Amino acid sequence: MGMAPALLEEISYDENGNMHGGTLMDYLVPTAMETPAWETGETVTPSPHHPIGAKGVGESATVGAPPAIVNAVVDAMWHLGVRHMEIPMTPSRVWQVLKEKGAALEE
Amino acid sequence: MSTHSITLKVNGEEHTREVEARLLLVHLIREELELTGTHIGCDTTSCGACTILLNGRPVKSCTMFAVQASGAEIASVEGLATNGNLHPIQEGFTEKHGLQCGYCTPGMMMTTVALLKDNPNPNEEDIRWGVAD
Amino acid sequence: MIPASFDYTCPKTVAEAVSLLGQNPEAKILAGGHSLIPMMRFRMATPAMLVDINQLEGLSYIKEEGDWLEIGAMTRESELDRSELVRKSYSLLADTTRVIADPLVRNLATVGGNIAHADPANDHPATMLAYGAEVTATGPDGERSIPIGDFFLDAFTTSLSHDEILTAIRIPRAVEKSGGAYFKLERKVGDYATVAVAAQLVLNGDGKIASAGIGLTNVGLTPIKATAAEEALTGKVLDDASIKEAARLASEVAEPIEDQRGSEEYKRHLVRTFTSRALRKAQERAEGGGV
Amino acid sequence: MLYLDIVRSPYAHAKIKNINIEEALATPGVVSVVTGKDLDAHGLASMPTLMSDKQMVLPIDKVKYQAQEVAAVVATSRYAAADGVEAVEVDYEPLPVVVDPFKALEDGATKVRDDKDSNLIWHWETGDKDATDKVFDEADIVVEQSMYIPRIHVVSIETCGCVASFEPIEGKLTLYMTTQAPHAIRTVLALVAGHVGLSEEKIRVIAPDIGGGFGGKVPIYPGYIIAVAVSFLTGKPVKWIEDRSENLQADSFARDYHIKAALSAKKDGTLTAIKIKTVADHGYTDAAANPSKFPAGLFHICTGSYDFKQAHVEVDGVYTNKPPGGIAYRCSFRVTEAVHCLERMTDIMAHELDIDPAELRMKNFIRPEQFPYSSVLGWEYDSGDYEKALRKAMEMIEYDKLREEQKEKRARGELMGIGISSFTEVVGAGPSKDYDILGLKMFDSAEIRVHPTGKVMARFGTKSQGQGHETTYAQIIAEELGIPPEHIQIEEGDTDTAPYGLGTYASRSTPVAGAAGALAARKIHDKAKKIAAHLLEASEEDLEWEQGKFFVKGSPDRSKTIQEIAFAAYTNHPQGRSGHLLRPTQLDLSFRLLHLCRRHRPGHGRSQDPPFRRRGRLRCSHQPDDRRGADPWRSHDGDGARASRRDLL
Repeated sequence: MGMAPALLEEISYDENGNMHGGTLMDYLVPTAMETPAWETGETVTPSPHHPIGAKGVGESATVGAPPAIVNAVVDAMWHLGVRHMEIPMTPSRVWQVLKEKGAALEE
Repeated sequence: MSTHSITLKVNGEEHTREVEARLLLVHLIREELELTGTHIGCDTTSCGACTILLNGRPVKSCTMFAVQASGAEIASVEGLATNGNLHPIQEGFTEKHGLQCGYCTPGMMMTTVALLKDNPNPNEEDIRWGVAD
Repeated sequence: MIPASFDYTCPKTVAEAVSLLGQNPEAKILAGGHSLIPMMRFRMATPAMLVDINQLEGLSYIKEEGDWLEIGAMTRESELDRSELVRKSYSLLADTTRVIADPLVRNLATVGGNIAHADPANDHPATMLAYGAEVTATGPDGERSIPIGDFFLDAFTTSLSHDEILTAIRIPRAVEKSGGAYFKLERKVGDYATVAVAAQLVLNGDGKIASAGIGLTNVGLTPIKATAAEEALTGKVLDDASIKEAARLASEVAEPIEDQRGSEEYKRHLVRTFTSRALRKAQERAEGGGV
Repeated sequence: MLYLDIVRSPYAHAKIKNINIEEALATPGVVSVVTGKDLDAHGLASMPTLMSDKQMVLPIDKVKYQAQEVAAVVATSRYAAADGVEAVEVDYEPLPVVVDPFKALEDGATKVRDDKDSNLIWHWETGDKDATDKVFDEADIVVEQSMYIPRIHVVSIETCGCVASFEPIEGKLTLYMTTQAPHAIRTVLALVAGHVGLSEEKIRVIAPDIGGGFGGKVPIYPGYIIAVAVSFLTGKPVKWIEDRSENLQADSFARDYHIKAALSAKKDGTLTAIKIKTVADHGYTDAAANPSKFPAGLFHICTGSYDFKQAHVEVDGVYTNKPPGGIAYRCSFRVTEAVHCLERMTDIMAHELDIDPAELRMKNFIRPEQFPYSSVLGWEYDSGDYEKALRKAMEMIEYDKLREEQKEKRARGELMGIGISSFTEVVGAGPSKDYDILGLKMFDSAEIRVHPTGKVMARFGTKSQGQGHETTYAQIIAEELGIPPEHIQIEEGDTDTAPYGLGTYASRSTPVAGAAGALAARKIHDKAKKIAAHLLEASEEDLEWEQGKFFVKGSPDRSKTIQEIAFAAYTNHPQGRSGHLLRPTQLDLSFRLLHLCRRHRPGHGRSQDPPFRRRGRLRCSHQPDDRRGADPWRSHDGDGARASRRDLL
């Protein structure tokens, strides 16, 4: 539902063009454990150009979710001086940002 | 390279085959026994599309050699329905649209059958944990 | 992804298996297969022969005997996971088992395989280091016991000789006021640890630490025993200061490298964090709370 | 059956000095080893991409990315083919590698393509630059941000694969493959291999149930062409199924967009203009599945749901030593990239102005009364009520309470954030003026046959990958004809039986093929009315329709069910209409949409298609290709499809 590119998925290469993540052990597709529960709702505005008013909604979740998730993470840290986070926002990337802003906690 | 005569029971039916040691169980099931409901999704034991029940326990048939299954009882998705009646799990998946493209569904169903055998009243956490592969 | 050809043998006794290994220097042991078979499918491993030890009798058990909890090498992870004995008295082991790979893998993967494969990213090794376990190896001359601290020599390399089979693992029997915990960060279910920490504590009657065991997963070429941290805790009360010092020492002994899971600095931070959390949880359990 | 397995390059850029196949040929079970030179002899060493660029099927002298196909081994079993792959020895001379698209654009950079002047594939821009700059100059506030949207992979759970079966006596190729667009594949195959005798009427593509697509199963990959070539040359069926690792390492990828954006606004939060400069890394060939006229796809929907006065977008497509990138994945042709950029920028602006991000969006949404709305970058939006949708989402999550909770947590030093995004996506790829694949204008088709007993066979040019077309289409036809959905059989994916269509992606099936189904059903409905009038000895004007039957106004007892009418169509037709009425129950309608704009979706919920409206309440206001079929007594055989094929030739 769009959380995977926001939090997990990435294909990257080293300077020699060797790919990181060429198997499902490293290209991270979320399982039932990583996936949150969600609620859906809808409003209906039928298309006037269409015999049954249909519009495509196949990608509703996947298009909007990544920036929504980034916006949430940045919103949590805006007051620390964080303006933007690149995706996927892995735990290590989030920690790095917190560290730079002096907000990474030690237990 | 060695070949081996193996006998195993699949969905209650006994089969004997001469197989190369390296033949993966999933290939035996799909290509020798022509039970193509069991699918292959990855090479790394990550996805679970190939899940079957080996002596009642769900395992990934892509990470086991056919020769290891000699003498075992195997259940694949084809064995769920009985006398033309869908298994309750199959009915449940149908009713709740738990399919989408259906490719991993056989593995999901076999995992679910085993999960419910161990834990007939799972909560959401149990279910998520049980099918997370 | 098709493995290369090999000869397959399926001995019925340990002696037969040992003899097969002795006769075939290119043979490899097939236990649960969940590390070996994927490697063979990528042809990163091309053994000439597999000695399948799945049919060996008497290698699957979990029992308390004398001063030890003894686990047969072929005990499946899922059997450990379901064991009431393990859940009740060996919380560190129960924690660890629960986060190895995924539920289906655990149905075939074995405790012995997880240890003998000596992958620094595997979970049991650090736990066994924290427990101070012993490995039982069976070879042509019979059995010998190897302290776990002497077992892991390098990545994927152990002190087993080619014709020895890891047949059992022994963990010191649970005593009063002992407890442990395993904390692991994985990117998703089924992933290897970014970092994991195993901690086991035995407390004295006065609440001070009689002995501490700390093992680290996936922060070096082998699983790492954080000896300095363990020693620093011994005789102390577990408080913020002693925890902080132990976490610092554990993180110093770690040798992480930067990879897709994170930077070296991040991983050291995780070692500190998980050492603290694991010690707190271990203490709580040793005092009779929490599971 | 023969089996194919592929030797792949360990290098991202290297010269192939020699390929030694002797040991492979000596491997038990190996039948042959195919190299680029072998294919070149038949003019099959390269093929066009969906953007009319050139892609190697098998290279002749150089490899251009890691995991590229280098040679193919044909064997009597999958296992033997894998052994053969292991035995092929390739001697490479590594060459300098360029993976960073910015470095690729520098003077003196290693050239990825020998047949091109530079690594710049194209520069594309849209919008009025000067006017946009002027708005920026006058703005109260400007925010800027760079962002990178990394490469990702579709990773459909079933990998790609096919069985190519050439029958030498009939000269016919049957290709069973896991594709989202069987007809388009057939045409592309004919374009690639027509010169060796694979003419389009001799090609049958069958896409059975397929395990997910997500855009990755629209293109043709080298493995398909090799399988076809080997089957063509041997006259035997050839099976090629990718491994997961091959799929993840070599097939087309999505994203890899390096974006620099600037957003201007007034103090009160009114957004005024957006400027975007992007470097798009396409790997070694431009294989993007974009409409030909938009090299960066629909990236210029980047004004989204907001009423922008000006916008300017520039995109540079760049070659690098990576596998082909730029496919449309989980969105309609690069909309995801545009949305990501705009929604990040909007949020940054809201925070900079200290205006609640939801309020800032509300303030700038295109208002319901502005529809139909023309965006500054040339898109026409048909309908929507964005504010209502966002308000609903905010109520559902209890937005105000969450903001309160956030405030309390922040006071305690805990971090909590709330994220919103809204987007407008151009979907339903169908307006022929905007959309094509390789010149094939986009439309889709439905063919409905009503059998004598009132049961229905309906075939479509789309191809479900689990979207549930069987249910959706049956419901549409059921709604129109009053025939129960369980009596309606839906078929797709066989180019010998299904009408021509462009396949399933970009949320197009229900809007385009579903529309064709509704229109075809209405034609049958109109015919049924004529038969009912004949059977009831009444005039058509006196008949009324109630779900599933016609009855004479004022005499509900005098009625004929659709099933009775279907039977009569075969047995008891009006005088003078005989043959024509009997058989033209087959209708083939193409439907091209002029404009579709998706319902607005704030947040990240899922949604369902809008409920189907009964005809009569919602009329189709624009049916551009429906004119030819105006006479319901005439069979209609798919002019849209034919026209497109002509366009292609």
